[in-house]
Amino acid sequence: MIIGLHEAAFEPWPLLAEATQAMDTVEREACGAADVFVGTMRAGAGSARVVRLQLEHYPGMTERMLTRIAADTRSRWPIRQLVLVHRVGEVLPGETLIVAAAWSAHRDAAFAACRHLVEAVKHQAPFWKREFRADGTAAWVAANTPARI
Amino acid sequence: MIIGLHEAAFEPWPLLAEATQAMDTVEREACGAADVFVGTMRAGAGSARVVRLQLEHYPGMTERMLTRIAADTRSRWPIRQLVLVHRVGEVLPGETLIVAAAWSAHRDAAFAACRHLVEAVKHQAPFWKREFRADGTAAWVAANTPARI
Amino acid sequence: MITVRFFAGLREQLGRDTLELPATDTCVREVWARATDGAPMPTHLLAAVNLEYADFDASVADGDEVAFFPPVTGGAA
Amino acid sequence: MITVRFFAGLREQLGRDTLELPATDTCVREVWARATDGAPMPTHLLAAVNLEYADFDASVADGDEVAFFPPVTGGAA
Repeated sequence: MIIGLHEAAFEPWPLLAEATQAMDTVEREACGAADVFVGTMRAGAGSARVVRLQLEHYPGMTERMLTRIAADTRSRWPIRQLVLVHRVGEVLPGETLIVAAAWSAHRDAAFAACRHLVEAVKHQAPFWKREFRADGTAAWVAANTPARI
Repeated sequence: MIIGLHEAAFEPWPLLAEATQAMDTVEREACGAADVFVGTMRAGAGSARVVRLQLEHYPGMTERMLTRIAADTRSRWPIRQLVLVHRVGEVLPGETLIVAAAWSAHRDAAFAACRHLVEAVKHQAPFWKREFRADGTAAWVAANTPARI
Repeated sequence: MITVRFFAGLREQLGRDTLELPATDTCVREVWARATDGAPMPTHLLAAVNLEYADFDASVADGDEVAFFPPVTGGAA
Repeated sequence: MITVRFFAGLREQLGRDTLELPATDTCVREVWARATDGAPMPTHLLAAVNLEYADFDASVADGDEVAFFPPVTGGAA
């Protein structure tokens, strides 16, 4: 299980290769499916183009919530391996914000567990995004939906 | 767009890195989400343990169907990049059978498109699996569900 | 000529891979009957004409390739 | 002592990051009132006690850390 925060830009694919290699042969051959989600920073266009994001979080609570979300996911689906990594700090367009992945015997569990990881982080983990725009303005991103706790 | 058949074992992650790098900066920064599915060969256990798979296909029709499935997926969701690669030939436990991936502005489209790729290949593309078991027997895999054409 | 192809378990059951039939304007069902000496069609049999899925009533002409195969089983677990 | 923390837009609005209140047995709502000099609670305000989400009626004691923050906005688009 790979859970954590990255303070610098990182590539998702080597992390996923690492998670695959971390399984022993029996575990790996018991898996028939992995679903992986990679969220990246969108830039937008024009004067509202976002040139930079600041990703604030609540150190201590964040790690606790990511660990709980992973454990909850494992209790709901038969998961053999799991990745849940989130970026913090200053982020540039195209950089990875989140990697969530679940390995399972069958595709239904892998898809459902991966989707659950992504939604749970979005609604429960204490991260806040502040956008810095091309026109020099900055604003905290408004939540699309009230947090589900 | 990366669509194709692999006759030898391959790793999914470098292929996904390649697909990401193949997008220009504007495309990449327009994407906020990628969903990736990796299907691998399960071995099972005991005398029914599968030691090898033979993946037969219908050359010509297979490529045509994969291309059509990709085009259909792009017509249904706003997809910026897509990967659809399937293994053929002799496959060993743990090896990659299929990689399906979709990049989009938002996560709903990426998840839905990726799932569609996986289901469409399973139900429409002319592949057939034959299992060779530890006890020396071999059998063609029965379809779980009638093909949806 | 009409080319007829069989795949996977069906190829093994029939003990044949490819065969050619003299050209006549016909349909998929009739091609099956001629290619298998009148064997009954298996449940869930699938057919393709020129690399496209086809109904058993689809017409077949000179130069066409007709394939018969069992339900497909590719993709993931 | 009770440690009070504010995050993100809320930290900026209030112009404060962390403060300490004298220990008394109290609740989250009362901690907010004391830490903000009676400012009204924003809509959708969230609170945590000792790194766990908490109701505004949750009790708070000496040594606790109480955090207030707006709805979270991490993850993907």
